[in-house]
Amino acid sequence: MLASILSLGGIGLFAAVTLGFAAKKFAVEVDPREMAALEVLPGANCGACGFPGCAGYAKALVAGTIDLNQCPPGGADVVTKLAHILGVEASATARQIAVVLCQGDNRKAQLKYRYLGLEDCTAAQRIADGPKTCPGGCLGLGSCQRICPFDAIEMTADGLAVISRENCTGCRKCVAVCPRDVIHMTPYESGVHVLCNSHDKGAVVRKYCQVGCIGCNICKKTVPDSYKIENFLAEVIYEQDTEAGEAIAKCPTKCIMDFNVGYPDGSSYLPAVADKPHAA
Amino acid sequence: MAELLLILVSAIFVNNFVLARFLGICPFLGVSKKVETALGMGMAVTFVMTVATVVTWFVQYFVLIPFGIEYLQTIAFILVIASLVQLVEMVIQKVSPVLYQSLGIFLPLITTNCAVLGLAVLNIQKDYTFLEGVVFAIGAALGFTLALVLFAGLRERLELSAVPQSFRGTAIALVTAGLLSLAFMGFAGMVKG
Amino acid sequence: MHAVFYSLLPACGVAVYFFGPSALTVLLIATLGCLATEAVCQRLMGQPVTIVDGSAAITGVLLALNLPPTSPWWLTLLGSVIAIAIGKQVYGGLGSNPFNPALVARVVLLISFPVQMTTWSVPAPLGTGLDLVTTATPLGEWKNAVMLTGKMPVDMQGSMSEYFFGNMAGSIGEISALALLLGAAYLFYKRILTWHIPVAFIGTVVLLSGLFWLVNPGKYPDPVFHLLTGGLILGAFFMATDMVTSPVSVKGMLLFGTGCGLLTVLIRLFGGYPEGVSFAILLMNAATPLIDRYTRPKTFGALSQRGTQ
Amino acid sequence: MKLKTFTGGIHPPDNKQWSSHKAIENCPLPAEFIVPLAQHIGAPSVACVEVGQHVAKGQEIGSAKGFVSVPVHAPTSGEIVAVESRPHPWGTALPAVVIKPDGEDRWSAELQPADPSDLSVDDMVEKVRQAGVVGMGGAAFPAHVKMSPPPEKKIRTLIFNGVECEPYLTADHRMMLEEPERILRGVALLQYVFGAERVVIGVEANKPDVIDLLEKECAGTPVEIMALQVKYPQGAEKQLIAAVTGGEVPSGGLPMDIGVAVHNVATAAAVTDAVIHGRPLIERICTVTGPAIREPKNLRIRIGTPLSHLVDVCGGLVEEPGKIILGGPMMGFTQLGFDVPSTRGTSGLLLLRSEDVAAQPEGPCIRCARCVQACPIHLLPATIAAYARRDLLAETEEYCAMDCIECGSCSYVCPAAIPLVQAIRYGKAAILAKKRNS
Repeated sequence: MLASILSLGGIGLFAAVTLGFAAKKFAVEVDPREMAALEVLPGANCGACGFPGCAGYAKALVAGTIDLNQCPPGGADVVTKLAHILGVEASATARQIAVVLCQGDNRKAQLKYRYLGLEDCTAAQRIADGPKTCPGGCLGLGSCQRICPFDAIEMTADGLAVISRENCTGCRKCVAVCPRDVIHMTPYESGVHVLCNSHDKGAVVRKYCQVGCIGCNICKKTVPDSYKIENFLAEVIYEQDTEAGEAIAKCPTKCIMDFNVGYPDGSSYLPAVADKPHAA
Repeated sequence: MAELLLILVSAIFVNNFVLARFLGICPFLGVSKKVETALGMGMAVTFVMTVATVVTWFVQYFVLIPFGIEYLQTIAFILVIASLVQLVEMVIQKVSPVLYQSLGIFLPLITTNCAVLGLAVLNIQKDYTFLEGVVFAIGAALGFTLALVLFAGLRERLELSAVPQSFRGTAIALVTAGLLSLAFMGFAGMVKG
Repeated sequence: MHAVFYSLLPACGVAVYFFGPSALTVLLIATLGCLATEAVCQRLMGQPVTIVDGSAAITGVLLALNLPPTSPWWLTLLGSVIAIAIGKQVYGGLGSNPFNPALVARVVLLISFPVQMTTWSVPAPLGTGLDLVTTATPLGEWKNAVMLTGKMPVDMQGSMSEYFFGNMAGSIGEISALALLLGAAYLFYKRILTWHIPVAFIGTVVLLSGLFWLVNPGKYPDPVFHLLTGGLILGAFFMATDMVTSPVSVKGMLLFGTGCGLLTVLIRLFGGYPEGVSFAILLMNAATPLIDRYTRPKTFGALSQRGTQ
Repeated sequence: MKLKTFTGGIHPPDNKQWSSHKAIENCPLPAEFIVPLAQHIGAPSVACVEVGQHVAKGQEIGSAKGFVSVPVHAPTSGEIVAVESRPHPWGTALPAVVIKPDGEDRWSAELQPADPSDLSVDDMVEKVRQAGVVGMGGAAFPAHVKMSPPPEKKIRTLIFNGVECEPYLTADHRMMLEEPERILRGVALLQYVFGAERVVIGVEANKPDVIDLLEKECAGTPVEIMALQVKYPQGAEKQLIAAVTGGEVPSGGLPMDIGVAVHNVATAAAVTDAVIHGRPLIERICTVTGPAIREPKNLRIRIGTPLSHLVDVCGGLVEEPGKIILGGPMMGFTQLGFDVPSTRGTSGLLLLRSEDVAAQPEGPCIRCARCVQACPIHLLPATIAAYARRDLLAETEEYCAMDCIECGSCSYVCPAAIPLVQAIRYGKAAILAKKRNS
């Protein structure tokens, strides 16, 4: 009995001594807070915070060179946890989600040429600015759908990208990959959007798209403080968009849509049943 | 000498630790995403196995048997292996942080890796002399590394194939591992294992 | 793809000639089984059904050529399901599978049903009305003799010429070297096959078995025996050269062939199974990704051989 | 006698029979010239004329910006109608100068010929730069930049590219046949500029008439005429150097790193006009060919002639073209329509019928390795394309995607019709973009 205790104790002691010595020799100091922060972060390594993955963001957080709300997928609860770990006061940010500002799928919008090649928007864009006549329209080749880490984007049968408001975490990867910058970040609460991204004059837009914004100002006249027109393209002012819905019926090309009522046709997403409260 | 060579070859091919004896499957599946990581893991396991065999052999024949406490074999072996893994972990973290990051949790997990403990126990059961034990350990480790690297090569190739959605990731890895061990069955019976 | 199909027909013809209707049934069940499985799998996965490209049919014929002539219908059917479902479709269809589907099925069947897979029969040419008598293949005979007596069997069954034309026991496709070579010549002519893999494969087998033969002629058979018996020619020209599962660069193909040859001889002479070709090719299929990685051709103007990082 | 060549490459049908026997014809002036300001590799030139201004033939209408840039000249005398963005062969609308010819076609007075013997090397390089001479093989790289290598990079071998390996095109072939002396004087001038010991003119063996003529013309001079095996892409710079000298341009390096310089034969002719006659580069030979054009021709066109005019000059269309290509079918630029002007790099206008471009649906890659054998740079096109399409940029670069010369051999031989070149180009662009951002 004594022999077993002594022998195991001896091996243990010997091991402890060598490890103690080795620990000093190979010491690499790692801030425990960095590990804790890394645990809390979603780990999607999406790069929305501007760092190559969550580890980079955790390191910067501990070094204090970046504030806490730079991780959109994490959302508010990650911010509060990080604040707790780092012992810093947290400023929560409003949730942002991505929206494809276009309805011009291959049936509604005109194609400049028959594109044969890679199923990829960036690749198609390199050939004479993409197969779609409209300079800002969604090419519908699915680059955003493939890159979305949260499976929040679908392609309709006629080649239009649609983003689900519920699944989108706002990590901005689709915004970065879209060669036509047709995906914009918008506040989660506002469901009404002008679905067009073309600054051409009305007459030109009518020629290549049935649902494009022709810059006719009717929406601005109907709800003056919810819309603004910048060289022939209407845009919702998201801070005061409570009555923006009134202009939907008046828009001659049915270009404005409320995502709380329905998604563009051909999409399989359904609007959330409960009506989301609008921003105060 | 021929005897040692036979042990080596049988440990690498015929009774491969992973593909024939099915020991050490969790790192086999966990660390085989990239060939570099697999090689790193292979080296780490080779070091731990070889040194562990040496130490456990001494512990068995100079501590456990003289004091008649063979029943403590498992605890003692685990203690030795654990401290060795701790040492390897420190060295790798210092020498190559990238490898340390990519191995992640699987580096400390070598402690509970059944291949390592299995090797130490098998050494004793087969009554190998000290030299045979070490050769067997090197063979086992090389066999483990061979299987791991082959499997990592296959999985890197699967990155490029159009694996259906429901099979992506571990599912296709398990199917491929099955077929790989099927291929290794060819070596069965080649040497009296 | 269709050219490969036609190049297999001579071998099938010889098989039906020697083994009669039972060989024909195995061929039909295997081919139709593979086509049906592929159609079902693709339909289930919602992909377009592409059995017209003939790749499943080729796998079916190759599988049949690997089976004994008297193999029961359920064994063949099971083999074709395994070949297509597990060997190919689970990886995503044509071009994605790392292992040769026909060989996967053969090895699975060999290990799961050793009895049915090793009941060979004496060839009974059509018209002689002999029913099929079970016997051992030349390789099997040699292995048993070595196991028992440690020496070559005294009365080896049949002479080299008979092996060449196909009058010997073996799986449907293995028996006639002539028919297989005819098919292979057609593929070389159509430039579908490159010589690298077959030459390296057969060359290594002949060299290595020749070495062993010189060292101990009493125990080890001569290289020509190795060449004509077992699945070497079928394996070297039709199985190992399956493009999807073999390396892309010339150096890679030569290494692949040599590896297959080495393993075939090792398994045949020292392994537990009499026939090593299937296992050798599967093992080299497993090594193909690594071979591809380390035998990249040197890039034009590259300073160092950047391929071997 | 086994002809020299490079490793890899493919043998597409050369389809030169449409126009190889047709003598060069001068193309009549179009109603309106559209001269793009961006016609070459390097910074585009800047317009130095206003609307309404009257210009003479050869007068500078766009001045160069920076060292790697060349001026643009008026193709004829006439009035500037507009300076605005117009459709451009590169696919997008780019700034261009629109000139309405006045029919006099009067040369500008300032241009004076010079005697090469009393010109220094630097004078010659400057005259070439002012004349706007660029590589006529299609790359359109400013010639004066190539003519002024850094002093430590001594050019020992000077190669002239008369290979014209691109199918359908016969512009260089006809020029070598009908105007050899213009080329050979350019060759002599360039040899003087580089001080090269060895001068070689490479011509593919499918132009025996040219080889005989040049051998007769160059008998007794140090110029070597080398017949090369007929193989695509023999005309690619690196491949031509490998075929002629056996040396390999280091990956990521330039021909001058191994003491070699390569110029197109048409560039040599343009150097003669610039140095001896003092005339800028305002015209070139262009092959209008293909099954969809009524009378294929080799035309001497003025830079800036709209394609619609070229089609009219060649008797119009047999049928609505399935594809309009500027250059050859392998490396040419597909165009959206005929309202696009020709530029200095336009070596041909190829009009294919719809059935010529029947698109085969893309099948899976079965690793048949035909693209590996075809690639002149010894890459693994299928592997690079597979990595590039999945945005695995580290591996794409590791497999040397940046060394790809985009010659199209792999896409041509791929039995599964996989757009390999487009995938690799996509990968290269993604790698460059990532480098720029980080």
